[in-house]
Amino acid sequence: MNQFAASMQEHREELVRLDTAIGDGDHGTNMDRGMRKALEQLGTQPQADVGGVLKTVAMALVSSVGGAAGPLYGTLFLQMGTALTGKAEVDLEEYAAAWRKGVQGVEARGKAEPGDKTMVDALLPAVEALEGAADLDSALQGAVSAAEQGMRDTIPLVARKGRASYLGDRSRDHQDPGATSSYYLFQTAAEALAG
Amino acid sequence: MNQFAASMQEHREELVRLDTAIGDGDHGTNMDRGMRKALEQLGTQPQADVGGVLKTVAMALVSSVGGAAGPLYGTLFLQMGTALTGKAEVDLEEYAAAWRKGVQGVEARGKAEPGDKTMVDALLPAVEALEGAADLDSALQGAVSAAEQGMRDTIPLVARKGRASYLGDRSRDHQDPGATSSYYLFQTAAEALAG
Amino acid sequence: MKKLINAPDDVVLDALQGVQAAYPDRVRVNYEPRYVVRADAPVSGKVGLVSGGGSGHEPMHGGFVGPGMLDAACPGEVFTSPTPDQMQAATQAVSGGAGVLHIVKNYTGDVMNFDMAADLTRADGVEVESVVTNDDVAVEDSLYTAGRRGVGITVILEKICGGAAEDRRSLQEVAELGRRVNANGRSMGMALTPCITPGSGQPSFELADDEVEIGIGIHGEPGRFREKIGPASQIAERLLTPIVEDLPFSSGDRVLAFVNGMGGTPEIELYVLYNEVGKLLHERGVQIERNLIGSYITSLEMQGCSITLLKLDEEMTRYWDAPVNTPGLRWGV
Amino acid sequence: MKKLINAPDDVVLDALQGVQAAYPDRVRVNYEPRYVVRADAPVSGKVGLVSGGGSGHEPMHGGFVGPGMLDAACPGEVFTSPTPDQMQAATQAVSGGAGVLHIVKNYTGDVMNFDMAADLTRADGVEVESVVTNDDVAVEDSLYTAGRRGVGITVILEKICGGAAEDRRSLQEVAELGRRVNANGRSMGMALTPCITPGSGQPSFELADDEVEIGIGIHGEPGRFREKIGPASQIAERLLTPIVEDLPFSSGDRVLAFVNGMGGTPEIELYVLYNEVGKLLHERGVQIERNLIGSYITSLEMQGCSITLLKLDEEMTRYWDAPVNTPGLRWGV
Ligand SMILES: Nc1ncnc2c1ncn2[C@@H]1O[C@H](COP(=O)(O)OP(=O)(O)O)[C@@H](O)[C@H]1O
Ligand SMILES: Nc1ncnc2c1ncn2[C@@H]1O[C@H](COP(=O)(O)OP(=O)(O)O)[C@@H](O)[C@H]1O
Ligand SMILES: [Mg+2]
Ligand SMILES: [Mg+2]
Ligand SMILES: [Mg+2]
Ligand SMILES: [Mg+2]
Repeated sequence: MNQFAASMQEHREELVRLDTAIGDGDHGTNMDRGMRKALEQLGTQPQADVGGVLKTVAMALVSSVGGAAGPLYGTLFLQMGTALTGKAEVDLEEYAAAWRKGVQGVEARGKAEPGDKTMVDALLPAVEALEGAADLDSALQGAVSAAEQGMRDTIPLVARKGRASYLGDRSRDHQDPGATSSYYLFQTAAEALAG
Repeated sequence: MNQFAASMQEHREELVRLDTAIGDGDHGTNMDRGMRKALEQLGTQPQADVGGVLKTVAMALVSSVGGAAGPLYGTLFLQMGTALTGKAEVDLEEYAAAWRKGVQGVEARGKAEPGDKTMVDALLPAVEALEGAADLDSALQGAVSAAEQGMRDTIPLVARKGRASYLGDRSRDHQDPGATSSYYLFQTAAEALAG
Repeated sequence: MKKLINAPDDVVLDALQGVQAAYPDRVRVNYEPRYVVRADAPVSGKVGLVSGGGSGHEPMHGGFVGPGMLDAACPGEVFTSPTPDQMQAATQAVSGGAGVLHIVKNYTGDVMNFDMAADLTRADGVEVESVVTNDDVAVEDSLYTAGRRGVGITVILEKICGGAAEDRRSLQEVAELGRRVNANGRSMGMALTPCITPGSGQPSFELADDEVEIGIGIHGEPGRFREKIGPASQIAERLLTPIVEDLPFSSGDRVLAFVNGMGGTPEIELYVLYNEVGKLLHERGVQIERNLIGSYITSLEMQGCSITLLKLDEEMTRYWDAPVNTPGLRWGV
Repeated sequence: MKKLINAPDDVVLDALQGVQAAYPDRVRVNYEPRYVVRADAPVSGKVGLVSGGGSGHEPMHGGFVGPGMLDAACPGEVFTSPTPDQMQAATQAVSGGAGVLHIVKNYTGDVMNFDMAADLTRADGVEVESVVTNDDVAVEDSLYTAGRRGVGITVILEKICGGAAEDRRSLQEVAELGRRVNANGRSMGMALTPCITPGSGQPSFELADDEVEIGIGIHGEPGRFREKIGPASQIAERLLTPIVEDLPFSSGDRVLAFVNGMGGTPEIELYVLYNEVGKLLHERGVQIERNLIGSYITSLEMQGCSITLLKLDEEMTRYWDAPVNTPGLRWGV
């Protein structure tokens, strides 16, 4: 979580720039504010329970990010946290299953389908990569690559969900900010968990 | 009058620029609008009576220029017109006396003294030149030169009357727009009356 | 970026403190979580009206809290939807036993956050209904997308539903009236200049010195197309034609015409535009029965305007005329 | 220059037509010469209130015509004083037998034109008094200059004198009250950006991206000095200190605090500023008894603000609170 927070701070301007092009320019600020709040909340809690940590992060995001990203990332972490309640250690299978739950939550909340030019376009392929992997290291690496590919694949798409959809055809040729923050999420997760 | 109107149209942008620097940027627009209105009014009237023409111009200016310049130029032409009522031809002495009346009207209306950085700084020296001249041609030329000098001499002054006075010291190093339009008035008068 | 602020992160809090300082006997500001509420809330037996959305659109929504309009407003960060905990707390603060109506503009974030709040509040035992506004004809209407944005009609709807709630109409009735207002309202906006959010410090889009952006949203979202600037008559036509044809508004209709400034637009220009709108509607036989002219749903310092038309019926007109006493709209009291 | 207008020369006329179209039962617009007048003028037995000035400051003055405030307003071209024939005609239109008060902002042009109008009107047998406002502390006060400009206090004065006139106070009393309001009011303004008049098409001054201009007038006149932009707290201090020290306002005084936007200022920034003003006055023991926050005396699309303080007495407060029903200010009715 520390790494993801640091990553959101580092990429704040980039996400703002992406969101300015096809949205309202707040995605970086929102995520940075939310992750700082999450760290604050975590600071005051014991961190033995992975599920508990994720749920704390979820609630912090829901109550501080706002916009579309708040409920979506909030749901992602909440569902993952529920799947991992009480666990101190997590194996690959549990890890992949938790991500699947989380992404299903995002899909249910936002009703976006693959190809709608949203964070789902980075999240889904990454989860599939986790599920298909043989060991943790290749899973983590595969997920990062898949998320990155999914993120890049949003560029030619015309948005059908979220604020970018108002632009119609003019949303083409821009990378989706939410897919980009999701890529950073997998990237930092891989760095944090890699042996 | 045709020439003065043409001159105001020609120098409209310049007067606007001068007024933007130390005022509110409307002097050129105001004078141009007023003189167009004056020509319109004159068009419908017989022009045998010099005084009548001047009074018509005065009323047109008063009711269409607004700002400081409207009442001031209105008063100038009204006083000159009153002095020349009924005249079809005007000799040098009458001409100079009419200008003196006109400028006295401006002084009474605006309470500006020489050196206050106003149109008075161009008008007064020009009237004095008219009064001191031996013949019409040298009078006209002398008045133009004196008005020009007076206009230039406003540059280093700190304004004490009109909108430029709000600037205090920052009004220094700018030429007064009203003195500039007064100079153009003498210039066109000289061109129109010169043998 | 030049703004009259202390720091980008403090804008919303500082402004809320200003609101509290300005109207201590009319509204109460709650800071944790953030909402602005009528000083006399909850009003017993009255349907509570709660709205909210990103900040930067003032006076909407905080400026519309008061008798005859909203009971509470939840301000998010600039251009960012507020969060469910704000809405939940505001809903509870205005719940006077007759249920609470959420007035939500159709943006993914706003809808999702209000949905979560409604779930939470229902779990607390408060009856909650939602009306979602989606009047922006600049956006294509489709089942497969996020649909149309909620813009100008939101202000009108808040006033009309506020009148109905004050008249002690039931939650179902107020919600239905709100849906009817939304269904009969259409809007479109344009910009002469972009705006700059304090958080990003960057213009929301770039426009040449002689270009305008047609079909913009209220969050600095770029529009549908841009073109060389024309006279006000042409701009009025660009916005009105899609509005009129979409509902459609037709000869004999009586409408409320709302000419709105985007925040940085001089009032004199709004009247120039209103004059053109009046001429165009007259040509079509549409009669302006009520009007609202001013900057009521804004995008920070953006220069530009939006036009909203609402096809009026007798009930809407009556509640539009009813007394309202808020910092942003005030009459009849 | 990008504006919602048809042509620079048509702005004022088009806007007046818009005003007439917007409020047909509240005001009447006379086009030759130009003035906006209460639909029910002249009100018999009431002192008539006439103001006027250049256009581009809306809602002042045309937006303040109505019961409880002005009887008529004379709009000049943008930033240019109107002409005596307008004022004379407006004065006659509102003359209800109790005399007419001219409310004049202290600019050479306005003063001279109103003087000429007063002479003409007196010759017609109507009793006329004038109040000249000069509340701008950014300008040095001196017998040898044009003196201080009239700015924000003009709005407050029009409201308070409007209340007194509605209360059938005599011409002398209303004029005296007006002079007392002016004598107890002080203002100062600043700009983040210049404005562009339609006629000139050029910015009124140039400012760097990080500079503000302190002490500006309402006609795009440059200010007294410029400096790097600071936080809102500093800007509030820059404007308030000269205001407070000039009257001076001192501990225990009760004031009306008016935070005004220059036309292009987002409302959220005005509340941030109001918050700072409140803190600074609190420190000095000055109590804000009434307030007005919004863009009421503007300079086209200029971004920036002005602050006006009025030391209140009981009579002023009473007439401030009295009902007013104009497009720009409305309460109590
Ligand atoms: N319906 C949705 N489902 C999934 N993701 C979405 C949806 N709508 C928007 N998003 C994601 O949210 C991102 C924008 O987040 P953010 O800028 O924080 O919110 P907002 O659009 O409210 O300003 C988009 O880039 C997109 O990836
Ligand atoms: N009191 C005064 N006496 C004489 N001339 C004056 C006075 N005040 C202003 N002026 C002249 O008027 C000019 C400005 O005219 P104009 O721009 O049309 O009016 P305004 O200042 O009302 O915008 C100044 O440049 C100055 O020469
Ligand atoms: Mg966004
Ligand atoms: Mg001028
Ligand atoms: Mg947002
Ligand atoms: Mg002027």
